[in-house]
Parts: sequence; structure tokens; C-alpha cells
Amino acid sequence: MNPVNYLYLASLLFAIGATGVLIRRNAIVVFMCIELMLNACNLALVAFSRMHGNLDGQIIAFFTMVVAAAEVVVGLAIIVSLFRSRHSASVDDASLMKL
Amino acid sequence: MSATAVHSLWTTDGLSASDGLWAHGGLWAAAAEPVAKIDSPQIEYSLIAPTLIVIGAAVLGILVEAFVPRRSRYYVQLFLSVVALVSAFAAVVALAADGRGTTESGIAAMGALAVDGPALFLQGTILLAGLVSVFTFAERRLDPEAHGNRVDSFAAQAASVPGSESEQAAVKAGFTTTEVFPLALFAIGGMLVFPAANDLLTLFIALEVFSLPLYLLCALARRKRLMSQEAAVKYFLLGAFSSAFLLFGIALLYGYAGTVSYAGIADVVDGTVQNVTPALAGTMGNDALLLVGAALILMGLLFKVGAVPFHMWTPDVYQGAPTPVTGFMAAATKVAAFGALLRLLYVVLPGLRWDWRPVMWGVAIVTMLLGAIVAITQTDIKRLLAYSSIAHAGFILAGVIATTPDGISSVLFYLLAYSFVTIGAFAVVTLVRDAGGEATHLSKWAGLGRRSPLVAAVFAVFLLAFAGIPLTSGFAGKFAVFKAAAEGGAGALVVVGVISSAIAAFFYIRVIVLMFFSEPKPEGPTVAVPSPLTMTAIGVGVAVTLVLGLAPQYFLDLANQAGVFVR
Amino acid sequence: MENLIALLVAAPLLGAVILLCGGRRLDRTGHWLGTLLALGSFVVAALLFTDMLGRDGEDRAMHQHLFSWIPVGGFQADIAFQLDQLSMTFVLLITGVGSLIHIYSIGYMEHDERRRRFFGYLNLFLAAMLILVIADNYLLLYVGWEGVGLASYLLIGFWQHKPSAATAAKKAFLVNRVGDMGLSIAIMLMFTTFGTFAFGDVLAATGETSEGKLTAIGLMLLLAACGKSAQVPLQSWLGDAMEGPTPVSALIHAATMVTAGVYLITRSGAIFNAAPDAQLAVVIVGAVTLLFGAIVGCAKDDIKKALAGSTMSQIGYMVLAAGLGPIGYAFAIMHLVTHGFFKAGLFLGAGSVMHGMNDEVDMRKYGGLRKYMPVTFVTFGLGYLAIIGFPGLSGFWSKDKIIEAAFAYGDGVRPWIFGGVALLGAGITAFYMTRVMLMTFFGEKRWQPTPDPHKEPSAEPAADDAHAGEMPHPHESPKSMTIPMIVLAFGSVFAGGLFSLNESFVHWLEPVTAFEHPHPVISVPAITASTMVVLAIGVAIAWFMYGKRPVPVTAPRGSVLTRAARRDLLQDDFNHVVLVRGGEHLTRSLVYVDHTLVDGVVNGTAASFGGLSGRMRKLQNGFARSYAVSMLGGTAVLVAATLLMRAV
Amino acid sequence: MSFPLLTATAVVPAVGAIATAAVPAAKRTAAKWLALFFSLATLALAAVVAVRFNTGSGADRYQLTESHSWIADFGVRYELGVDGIGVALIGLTALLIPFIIVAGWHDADPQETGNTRWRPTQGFFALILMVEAMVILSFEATDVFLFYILFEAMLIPMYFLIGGFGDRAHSGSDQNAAAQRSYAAVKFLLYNLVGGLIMLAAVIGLYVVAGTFSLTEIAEMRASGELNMATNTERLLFLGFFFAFAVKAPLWPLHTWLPNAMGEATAPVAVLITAVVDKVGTFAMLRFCLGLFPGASEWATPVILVLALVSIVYGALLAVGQRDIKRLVAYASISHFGFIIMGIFAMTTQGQSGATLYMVNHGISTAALMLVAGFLISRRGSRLIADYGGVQKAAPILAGTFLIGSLATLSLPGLAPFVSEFLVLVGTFARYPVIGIIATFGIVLGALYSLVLYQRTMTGPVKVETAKMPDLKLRELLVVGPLIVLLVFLGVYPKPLTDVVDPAVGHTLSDVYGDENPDPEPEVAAK
Repeated sequence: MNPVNYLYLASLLFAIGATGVLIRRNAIVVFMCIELMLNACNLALVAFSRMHGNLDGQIIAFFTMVVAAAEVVVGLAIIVSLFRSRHSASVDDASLMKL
Repeated sequence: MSATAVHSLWTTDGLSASDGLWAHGGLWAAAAEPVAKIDSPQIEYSLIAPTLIVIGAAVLGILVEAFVPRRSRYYVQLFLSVVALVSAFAAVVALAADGRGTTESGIAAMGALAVDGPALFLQGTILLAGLVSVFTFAERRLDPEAHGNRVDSFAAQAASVPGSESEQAAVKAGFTTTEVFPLALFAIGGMLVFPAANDLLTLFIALEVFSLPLYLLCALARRKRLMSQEAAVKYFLLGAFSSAFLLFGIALLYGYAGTVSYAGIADVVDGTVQNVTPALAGTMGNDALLLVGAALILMGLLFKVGAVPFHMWTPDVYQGAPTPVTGFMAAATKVAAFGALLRLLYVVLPGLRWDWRPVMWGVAIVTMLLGAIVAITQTDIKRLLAYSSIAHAGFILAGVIATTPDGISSVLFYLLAYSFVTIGAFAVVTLVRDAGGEATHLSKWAGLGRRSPLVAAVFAVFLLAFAGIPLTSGFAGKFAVFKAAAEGGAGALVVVGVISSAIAAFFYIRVIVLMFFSEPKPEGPTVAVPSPLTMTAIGVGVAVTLVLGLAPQYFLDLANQAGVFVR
Repeated sequence: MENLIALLVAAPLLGAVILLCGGRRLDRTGHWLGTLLALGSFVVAALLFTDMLGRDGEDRAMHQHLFSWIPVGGFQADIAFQLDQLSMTFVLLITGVGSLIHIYSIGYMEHDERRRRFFGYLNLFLAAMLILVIADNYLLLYVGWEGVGLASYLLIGFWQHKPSAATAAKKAFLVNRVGDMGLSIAIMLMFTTFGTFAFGDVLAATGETSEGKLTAIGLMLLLAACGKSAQVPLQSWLGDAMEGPTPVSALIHAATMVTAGVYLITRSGAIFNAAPDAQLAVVIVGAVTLLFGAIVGCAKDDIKKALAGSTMSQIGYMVLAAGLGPIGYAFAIMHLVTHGFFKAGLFLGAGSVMHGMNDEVDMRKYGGLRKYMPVTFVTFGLGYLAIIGFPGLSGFWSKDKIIEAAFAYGDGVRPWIFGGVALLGAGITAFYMTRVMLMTFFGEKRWQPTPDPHKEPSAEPAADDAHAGEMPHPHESPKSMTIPMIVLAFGSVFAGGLFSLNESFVHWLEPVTAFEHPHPVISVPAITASTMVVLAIGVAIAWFMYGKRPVPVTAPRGSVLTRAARRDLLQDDFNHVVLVRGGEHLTRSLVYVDHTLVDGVVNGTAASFGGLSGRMRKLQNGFARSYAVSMLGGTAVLVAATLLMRAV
Repeated sequence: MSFPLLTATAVVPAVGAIATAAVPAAKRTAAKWLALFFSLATLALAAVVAVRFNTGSGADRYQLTESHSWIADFGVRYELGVDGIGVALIGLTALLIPFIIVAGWHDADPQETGNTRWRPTQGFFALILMVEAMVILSFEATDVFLFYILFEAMLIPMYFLIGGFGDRAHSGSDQNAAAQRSYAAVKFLLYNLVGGLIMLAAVIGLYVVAGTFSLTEIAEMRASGELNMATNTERLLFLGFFFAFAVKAPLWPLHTWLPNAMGEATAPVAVLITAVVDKVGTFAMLRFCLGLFPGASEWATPVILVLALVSIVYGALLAVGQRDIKRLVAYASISHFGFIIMGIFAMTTQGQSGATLYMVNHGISTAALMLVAGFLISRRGSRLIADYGGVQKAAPILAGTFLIGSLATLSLPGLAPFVSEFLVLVGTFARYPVIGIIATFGIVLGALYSLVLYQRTMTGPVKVETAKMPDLKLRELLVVGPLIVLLVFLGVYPKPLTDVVDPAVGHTLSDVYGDENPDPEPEVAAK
């Protein structure tokens, strides 16, 4: 299969993730959409790694997973504490500060 | 300046150290033959000592949290942090004295980090800013004592729900979130790496390493917890969102060049690359990969510096975060992010400058103007400073655009000047308090000059420095940046910069008017008398502001010497 | 001897400084000091005069260079004096009449608490006037020129608490300033044309430039003269200037300062001689003013204003004469001197009358005063005869010569027009002066009780709240007042004859002003005869109107011309409507423009930034997702722009 | 190395400022005397500068020079030197400050007592001395950057002086006094800051073109033809500089900050603004606009002259229309600044000498008028002209000094301003006759506003409020008296001043015209 197709797929996934961030209210879902974007990146990296015949892309993909995991730790902690204070995980509810 | 001490981590062809390595396509060339021998990676520990010290101290700090009794944690953590930052700074100075920033600059840790002038200069700046910020973190005299315990700006127990019984219990028990110190150290560690990162992976990791602790720190305010948490959520989601873009940009650039090393990409971009594999030949022809990738990486960095239109997190996060954290973020993050941006543009993408310069022109202009204009109508001092930081990001971008050695050194100088003013200003904000904690609404600052002339005067000095009035560091920095921009052919940018400076002056002056010429309100805020920690922070801010304003030559020399990137 | 010249100025200047800075200590003695210094200046003048007489006509000019004043590049102004025959004439007139009026004022101002200051101002005036006439360059002349303006301003407005006096003072200064503009421009023109503005250099070099330039300079000098000498169109201030104390009117607004314009034109004779167009303008101005002043003088009931009109008219004669060129200069100056005597005498007489009548100025409320104030009557009467040109008295000698010269001006219709005007003026002069004489000293008493000053401020409130509501008790004035009047009356009677003896005055001035005998279009005896006829007619008409018939206490409505003349021929109304009202509108609208437009643009810019800011901050709506939209949009733009750059 | 005299003239007031500011709150009077002492010491030093200054024909253009490296990276040196124009203006500044201090002796006495941390008096006098230091140094700077820094930095103390120590008198406006005052202060600062920032762009541009900020070096480069400045660049840079100076000076239509600032500030501070600080603007036009960009200056002359002319007439007309005494003086100053700028750009010896003299004389005359006006206002508590009348009856000395101030403002011959005004007019007329003639109308309008002011306040029936008005006190007399003496002296004998100024003007004009005679030759050759 043409390696470019992987790239298209990655872009599509990335776009889906980005759209999700924009349209979903629930912080958890938004966060998962971001994870989706990261995974789209991983796909692209791995595809390019294969194209170029070196391992750099794959290594980065591993790092990305670790980073994503770390983000989950931090992100969930924050989201959960917000949820406990507000009894809502809606991103839109968190709009005290504006203008 | 070619890479001299570069070793590959996973080599397959037995080449251990070769300039030709880059031609093969990167750090981790694909394994084609059975492994004969594994070379251990070569890490120049002395060269990356500053980072190691800080990160090591941060890890130690975690252990302290685990094993040291609650009572003494604060002192141990503070001591540890200060020692770590000071010794890291000493290490930076030692490296600089070794000529690592000038003649001996080079690449360390298998090409992952650059040890050159800008890196050392910015690391030094970040460490000093971090040190001063840690002082403000450690301040425990501003709030009245709660149940006989001194309290700082951070929540007693981050996990407890605001206003709940568990929170009250935590307060009563005298809990304090001493985790902020290791968190800050982690963030500083990441920031040290960020401007020194010499490949895209290190860049990404460094970004995450300093961002994640900051997200947490934002959520830890003792007062106004809801706003604090909201700031953290916004910062986190948007930060993660932007880093996804950055990562996608990295992927595309990697796809284009087949390598993530800065020098390697630059070679491909410039077309000076040798040994073009067929795959590389195919992707090299695809400029879209390069351009889109570069644009996405730029976007990730512009988010961190708070450039328009990626600035929207700034006011909310600056307002909601605990003020010491805001000061730290505003100063250190900006330094680190601009360092990374500089390196990216000057090392990786100089071949593309005819593409990115116009775009950055646009960003700089919009950033300067929007920051200045929107700030006019702000009513909260922290938000006002946030917009001011946006405008300043625009000014610094003007220097970045110069694409001359002067451009680099002027940005370095500006960052040094700006970071101390910022920390100082936010430190002053922590002093002005009423029953609800910090009195950040501007109307409460009315007549401050009558009640506390000294505090008001100090704040006025910072504001004047922000406004770029001569004899303050702000002026020297602005002049350096604008001069570089003008010499780099961006005269129009200078004019826009000057206009937005004028607009910006309006709101700085508005605050001064308010402090000095308005009648004090009867139920106005009080000015807390801080401990020597905050006093030091403010004092250092004032001193740097005036020294850099009156006799900036030494620091300009320093920035000039440091103004060359290794490649 | 030449070193004494500066002393002329120094004495009164010293007096002014001492009196004005000395404080209350000098209240008792100040007036004596002022008078002494004025007399001292007169003595110096007399010494210089005798010295001058001892020399030949051509060598009489004396010079004294004090110091370099403004040396800037080619612009070299010096403080230097030149005392020639022309200046000497003025110096004697100024110090002489000035001293007399100082003496007169001792009595006249006796009850005024600010007498010391009054004498200070008088001394200041003398100093400035002397600078004016002995300066050796136009710029220093300008100093004196403005200096007398200042003194005039201070003295007209001496009774500052009266709004009318303050306004009149301001008006006088302002109108004079318009004239001063002319003098400034003239000096600038001289500097650019000749590279200098010293009398000697400029007047010697008139042949080396174009007539156009000289005409321009001449017209500018004429403008200056019009301002200072109250000539049409800048005459309007003189009538109002009568708000000042009467000695001031006598000294400044009759005898000396107002004649400065004549001095200027005569001094600049060389320029005018080479610029016939400018001369014509001078003549026209003189002729018009001559009639204008005379007509105004006919209608005024205020004795001082009537005299002021007369002054205007007489100076018109002088200006007319000065415009005639070498045939007229000497006569202009001669009339100036004789006029100085009789007009000062008339004013002092008027002051004496007012002094006796509780400061009443309305002639309709006088009548029959000759019995009560005999000295005043006689001296005033002699002055009256002199001014109408009664044969043998001073005015006859000087005015007749001017009429003759006017009939000798140019060719074609010019001599007829200007000669005719001068002749007509003599008739009107006779009319209005007779009217003044009759209304004041003859007829029945029409005295009225003094009005309450608090209700209707009278013109001269001096020391007199005590007189409110009382009938006046006319009495002769004290010696200090009558003696100067008598001295001046002598001058009025004999000066003209003395000057005309062997044409001594003409010869005296000839080295300075040059002289040509006029050749009138009709014979001299015919002119003299017709002057006598016109004079007689004027007197007769006046006698019919005011001597034979009783004078009503309230003025009848009168003809259109009378009413117009009472209002200074509507010139003030014109000024009021066009200049004052127009100016007010202009400034008011400019204030508005400054506030709304000039300031408004800036404030508007600031406000629009504020508005923009207010709108832009709404973008920051607090929703993280919309921030993400902005970031995504920004990224899209960034990517698109980068790609676009490559495409372009 | 010789004694750094020029630095000392600036350091002494700066040290004085710090010392004054450090005086404890209770020792208010001591602070005043301290400030006065330092200002007098500065005056003495300025006198030494004037004496040491060589006016001989072969003397250097810039004398008493000092030069030290400062910010090498920006090409900036700490370079000082004075020419005659500088000497005159340093003298003016050093002279006026003691009077300003004495006149403002009680202006900053605190209204509230008990607040031991609030030390307005100390601040007031310290700020004045600070301004003095900066102004003097700016007259001495021969480095463009150094000048620029001072030009901008002096805004800050001025700003606090205007906004922090306002006139407490009633101004006839409904707005609350504090709001008006801070509006005035902000307006002052923003106008000047905008001007300064635009100049900053030009300063940077100059560096890009010339590579140095030193006036002397640039002059040498120009002389040797090394300076490679395109015509359009030169014009743009000129405009950048000129704009800032035109705001400061101020020139129509950039003038509207001045009436507000002068109206709201106390009278001594108003004097400081218009008599001292604004002179930096006109001074800089002479030294920097003409010195750095002679070609562009000539190019812009017609427009500038017209603007100056508009200023003259417009300022005077608006002065007539004012209801507030201090605003009236402010508009009169605008008119006078029009004369100064006209004299500078007439580019003749007389014009520029006149303009320089005008700066000095306007300083003294405005100081005299404004300070007396301040004394008057402090007695009645109102700035409205309509609230006065008949003052001369109650306070004849006050009225007399006020009259002399007014007469100086209308440039009466015999008083100093006449000399300068006439020189400006002659200088302008020589090259631009029409403009010269129109400007002459200014002398009529000048008389109008001066005398209207005097008439409405001092003459007329005595008002109840003014009937018991005390006359000038000794302190006030000590302020006004010397100024009046000076006005008379410089009006009668301005030669010491012209001797100092003329060579400097010659140098400035030779920047523009080279060795040609700058003045139009008279038609008839002098004998």
C-alpha cells in the first residue's frame, strides 16, 4: 500500500480528534480526543519511519505514548478535582474568567 | 560549527562517530544487519550538569515528600530547591567560563542537547528567575496565620474540595502543599532543556516536562480555588491540544527530512545534504510536508510564548493561577519558549526564512497591537499584566524576526530584562491584599501611593519598565530589539512596535494614575509586610530593572557573546 | 556737551523708577521729585539748545553712542542718540510743556491718593517720548514709540476702577499696536533693503533702491503714524482716551505723544520725498482726518471729547503738511509746536473748569463761567483765538502756512482739493471752538447737581464722593494750575509770530528737513483773505446757534450728521460690530474648534481604541473550546500563509 | 582629566533630589531649604559654566566636553558638550529653578496630617530637582541617544508633578478636581510619550543609517561625505525627530496638552513645564533637527513655518477666548512657541539668535507672569478670570508685577521678549516676507490677550472677594522682583546673551548652508 495513505489516515484521525476537542463539552471526552490526536501523530511517525527506513519515528512514538500517559495522570487529576468542586465535568461550565 | 561530538545511539554499520552519519538519515538508523556490538551512548555529564542537578533535586524532592516528616518538609524542600538552583546556576557559570557558550560550544548527549551561548544564557536566566520565583513560592507571611500555622499561597491539600470539611481539616492540621517545590524544579528542569533541545524529540519531551508540572501548579491556589482549577483545566486542555499540533508538526518534518536532528533537517532544507536515499529524495520534493510541519511546530511554540492568536489561554491562566506561579510562568516559560523558538528558526529553518518571516511579521504585528489594545480596558491587575505579556511577546518576536546575530542577542537581553520585571511585578501583586486574599481588582489599587508609597513606587518602576521608559531595563530591551529589527530590514515592524508601545503606555500609566492620583478608598486593601523572601524577589527585580536600564553594557556584551547558535 | 543727551532721558527715567518702586514712603514728596526731574530735563534741554545755537546750521546735529544693543550678525541695533534741530524742537516742547503739566498736576491731582504713581507715569512718559525723538535709529525710536504707548495706557487707565477708563486704555494700546505693526514692518523692510535702520544710513541711501520699496516703507510708516497720531482709520482711540486725567490729555493726547506720527513722517522725509505715492497717501489721510476730527468736534458735548476731536483735526493738518514734502515739513512742525502750546492750554483750561465744576464734563451743564474763573477764561480764550487762527496769534501763522502749502501741492486738481479741504477745516475749527467757548463761559448758568457716583459713574470721580448731590461752586483753580495755563497762553499768543519772524523756524529746521517755498495755485494774500472769511463764517454760525439762543441742557436729537458725529461718525460702531463682535465670534468658535476638533481628534482616537478594546476583549469569552477554535483557526491561517508565501 | 563640570551641573540637582526625598516626613521645612540650597548650588555651577565658556571667534563649537563609553553595543556614549545655545538654556534652567522652589514653598504642604509615610513636600521638591537635573543634562548631551533617554525620562517626574500636586483652585468646571488633574497629567504624558516613541523609531533609524549617535562624529561623517543617507530616509527620520519636538514645544495642532497641564498644575510647576521643560523641544529642533538632517530641515521649512504661523495666531486668539487665567497663559505660550519655531526655521542668523533669546526670555517672562498669577490665584482660590476685578486697589504691588509680566508677554520694547521677538520677525521677514508680515499680527493679538487679562482681573470695580486681598509677601516679592529686573536688564542690554548665542547659531546654520552666508543680502550694500 502506498505509504501516503497512512499519512492520509493519520491526518484524518488528527482532524477527527481536533474536531472532537472543539465540539465536545465533557472534559474527559475532550481529553480523549486529544489523545486521539496524539495517536494520529504516532501513526504518521511510524509511517514515516517505515518510509525512511530508520527507527527515529518509532522511538518518538514510544515517547509519545509515555507522554500521553503522563498527561493522563496530570490531566485526570486536574479534571477530577474540578469535577469534585463543581459537580460537573463540562468545559463550558468552567468559564468564570473571561473578558 | 559542525557537530563534533556526535554519537549514534543505535548504529548498525559500525560507525561510531562520524560526520557522515547524518547522511544515513538520523539518530536511529534502521537496523539492517545483526548486531555485532552495542556502543554505550556517550553522555557528557558535565555539559548537561545544570539540568541534571535540577532534575535530580526534583526527584530528591519527591523522596522528601515521601520520607521527611510534614513539619520539616517546607524547610528541607526550600533548602533543597535553593541549593539545587544555585548550584545549577554555578554550573552554568562554570560552563560559560569554560567558553562553552562561545568558542567551545558544541553538542552534548548524542546530539540531543546543544551547549552553546543562547542555551547557557537562557539557562542562566531561567535558573535565576526560577530561584527568585521559588522565594515567592515560599512566602508564608502574607496571609494571616490559620490555626497557628503559617500559610503560603498554595492550597493546604490540593485534593480536597474547596470549602469542604476535609479542606478545613487540612488547614487545621497545618498541611501545606510542599510538592510545589519539586514541581517547580521539574518545570525548571524542562525549561532548561527546552531552549537547548537540539532535536525535535527532545524539544517535545522538554515541552511536556515543563508543562505538566505547570498545569498542576496552576490548580493549587489557596484562595479562589475554583478559578485556580478552572485555569488549570483550561491551561491543560489547550496546552495538550497545542502539543498535539506540535507533535504532528514534528511527524511531518520528520517525514520530510527523515531525521529529527536540527542540523540534519537544516541540511535537508538547505539542500546541502549528502547521501540522499530514494525515500528521502521522494519526501524532500514535497515542500508541503516541510511547510505544514514547520507551521505546526511554530504554532506549538507560539502557544507557549502567548502570541496571537494562540494567546487566549494567557489571561485566564494568569488570572486564575496562584500569583507566584503566574510570575514564574510569565517569566520562565517565556524565556524557555523563546529560546526554543529562536533555535528552531535560526538553526533548523534559516533556509525557509523567506517563508516564515512574512508570517511571523503578521503574528508579531497582531500580537503587539492586540495585546496592547485589549489591555486598555482590563480591570484586573493580573489580567492586565497577562495582556501586557502578550504585547511584550510581540515585541520580542520583532527581534526574532531580525534574523541577524543582533536579533539573537537582543532577544536574549530582552528576555533577561523582562523576566525579572515580571516576577517583581507579580510579587508586588501578592502584597496587596484584602479579606478575600489578593486584591487584584484595579479599583482597589486606588490611592495605594498614599498608603504605601514605597510599594506603589516599586510597582510604578516595574510598570515604567514594562512601558519601556528610558533608564529602565524595559527601555534598553525594547531599544535592543527594535534596533535589531530595523537593522534586519523590519523598519515597518519597528513603527508598529512603537505605536503599540504608545497604546500600551496608556494602561500602564492608568495604573500609576490610580495608585498615585486617586483618593484611597476607605475600605481599601492593606499592604502586607512580606518576609525577606519576597522582599528579595522584589528587590532583585528592582535592582535588575535599574541596572539593566542604566548600565546595560555588561549584559549586552554577555548577550552578544552568547548570541551564536551551534549547529 | 553731547554727553548730556542721555541725561535728558535719564532724569525722568530715574524719576519713574524711584516713584514707582519707592513705595508709600514717597507719597508726600514724590510729586515734587517728579516735577524737579522733569524740570531738570528741561534745563538740560535748554543747555543743549544754547550750545546748538552757538554752532552753524549744518553742524548742529549732536550724537551720543551709549552701547551696542542688539548685535546679531548684520543686524546691529545701538542705543545711540541723535540730537539735531528737529529733535531739539521736540525736546524743548516735550520737556517744557511736560514740566508745566507736572506743575499743573501737583494741584490737579492733590486729592488723589495715588498721586505719586501718577507722577511716576508722567516721568515715564517723558523718558519714553524723549527716547522717541532723540533716537538715532528706527528701532530705538520704536522703543520710545511703544514706551509712550505704555505711558499713555497707564495714564488713560489711571482711574482703573472705572471700567470705562480701563477699557479706553486697552483700546488705545491695541489700536496703537496696529500702527506699531506698520512700524515693525517698516523697520524690517529697511533692514532687508538697506541692511540697517539707522536714520543716517537709511535716509542717505534712499536713492539706491526702487520706488516701490520706498513706497512700501512709506505706507508702513504712515500706518504707524496713523496709530500714534489718531489719524483715520486708526483714530478711534483718542476720544476714549479722554477718560484719563486732564493733565494727561493735555500733555500726551494733545501736545506731545499724538504728534509723534508727524515727527516720524518728517524724520523719514527722505523716504517720502522719493515715494510720491506714499506722500499722496499721507496727504489724503491728513485731509480726511482733518475733516473727520473737525466734524466730530462739532457734535460732542463733552468738553474734553470736543477738544479731542479738535486735536485729531489739527494733527490732520500737520500730517497733511508733512505729506506735502519739503514745502510742508517745516510748517507741519511749526504747527505742531504752536498747537502744543494752545491745545495744552485749552486742555488745562478745560481741566480747570472741571476742577471747579465737580468734574462735570458736559458743556451743556456749564455756562456763564467767565465770571467765576477769570484766569481760566482768559487763558482759555487766548488758546481759542490761537487755534482758530485769529490773525497775529500762533495758530494763524502756522495754519495759514499749511493752507498755503496745500494749495501748492502737485498739479491738476490736487491743490484745489487739498487746499479746499484745509480751508474748509479752518472754518469748521472756528465753528466748533466758538461753540465750546460759548457753551462754557458765556450764556446762562445751566449747572446741575453732581450725580451720585454710585448710580451713574461720572467721567472724573477724583476725590469727590463728598460732592454727590451738591450744586457745583465754581471757583478759580490754585496757582499751581493757573501758572502753567498762563505760561502756555503766552506761547499760544506769541510763538507763531516769533517763529515766523524772518522765517526763523523754517531756517532752523532746514538743514534737517530741507525746505522749498510753496507756490500755491492762487496768490498768498487771496488765501489769507479767504481763510479770514471762512473763519468769520464759522464763528458767526456758532454764535447764531449757541450764543444767541439758549443752550438746552439735554442735547436735542439733531440731524443725522450730528448724531453720527456724536458717535464718532459711526466708526466705533463699525469697530464694534466688525472687530469686537467678529473677534468674539472668532475666538469663541476657535475655542470650540480647539476643544472639539483638535482635541477631539486625539480624544476620539483614544476613545476609539477604548471601544476597540472593549469589543476585542469580548472575544475572550471564557470558554476553553472557543479558545481552541481560535488556536485551530490561527494554525490554519499560519499554515495557509506559509504555503501561500511559497506559492507567491 | 579635568573636572567634569557639565556632569556636575546635573549631578548636583540629582543628588539634591535624592537628599530632599530622604528627609523625614516631619522635617518638611528642612527639605525645602535643602532643595533651595541645591538649586542655588546648581545655579552657581551654571554660572561657572557660563564663565568658562569661550565666546571667542576661534573657539570650539562644543566646549567643556566630556566623553565616556556607556553602552557600546548601541553605539552610545556619554558625551557632553555645550555650545552657546546650551549655555543660555542651562543658565535659564538653573536660574528659574530656585524661583520655582521659592514660589512653590507652600504648594506641597500636606493637607492631611498624621500620615507619617506620605511625604508630599519632600517628593515635590525632589521631583523638581530631578527635572532640573534631566533638563540640564539634555541641554548638554551631544549624543543623540543620551539626549533621547533624558527627553523621555523627564516625562516621569513631570508627570508626577502635574498629577500629584495640582492646583487646588476652582477652575469653573464641574468635573472633580482630581479627575481633571489626572486627565491633564495623563494627557501630558501620553502626548509626549507618543512623540517620544515616534522619535525612538527615528533614533533607531538614525543608528541604522549612521552607525553612531555622536553628533560630532555624524558631523564629521557628513563633512567627509561618508554619511550615506538617502533623501527620503533623511526626511522620514527628520519627521520622526521633529514630531517629538513639536509635541514638546508644542506646535499646533499638537498643543492641546499644554493648556490642560498648565491649568491643572500648580503655578510653579506650570512654569517648569512651559519655561523649562518645553524648551528642550525647541532646543532639540535647533541642535538635532538642523544638525542631523539639514537637507530635510530645509525641505520641511515651508510647512513648519506655516504651522508656526498658525500657532502664533491661533494660540493668541484662543488665549483671548479663555476664562481660566492659567489656560490663558498656556495659550499665550503656544503663540510664543510659534515664534520660536518660526525663528528656528527661518534659517537666518537673526531668526535663530532671536529664537534662542526667545527661549530664554519667554522662560523668564512666563515665569514672572505665571508665578504672580499663581500668587493671585492662591489668594482667591479660583482660576476664573471672571472671579477677579479691581485687584489693583487692594494689592497694588501684585497688580504692578502682574502688569509687568503681561507687558513682557506682549513683548513691550524695553523688556527682554521684545528683543527676541523682533529678531525672530526680522529674521523671518528677511527670507519669507509674507510669513513675517502675517506673524506681525501676533504682536497685536499678544497685546489683546495680555491687556484683556490685566483689565479683567486687576481693574474695574473692586469685588467683595478681592477687596481684602493681601498684597505680595516678602517671599513672593523675592521671587518676582529679580525676574522683573532680569527682564528689564535683558531688554536693555541683551549683548551678553547674544555674544554667547551667536557663534552657536553660526555653527548651526553652517550645518545647513555650509560656508555660504545664511542671511539674504540686503538690496543696498552696507557702507
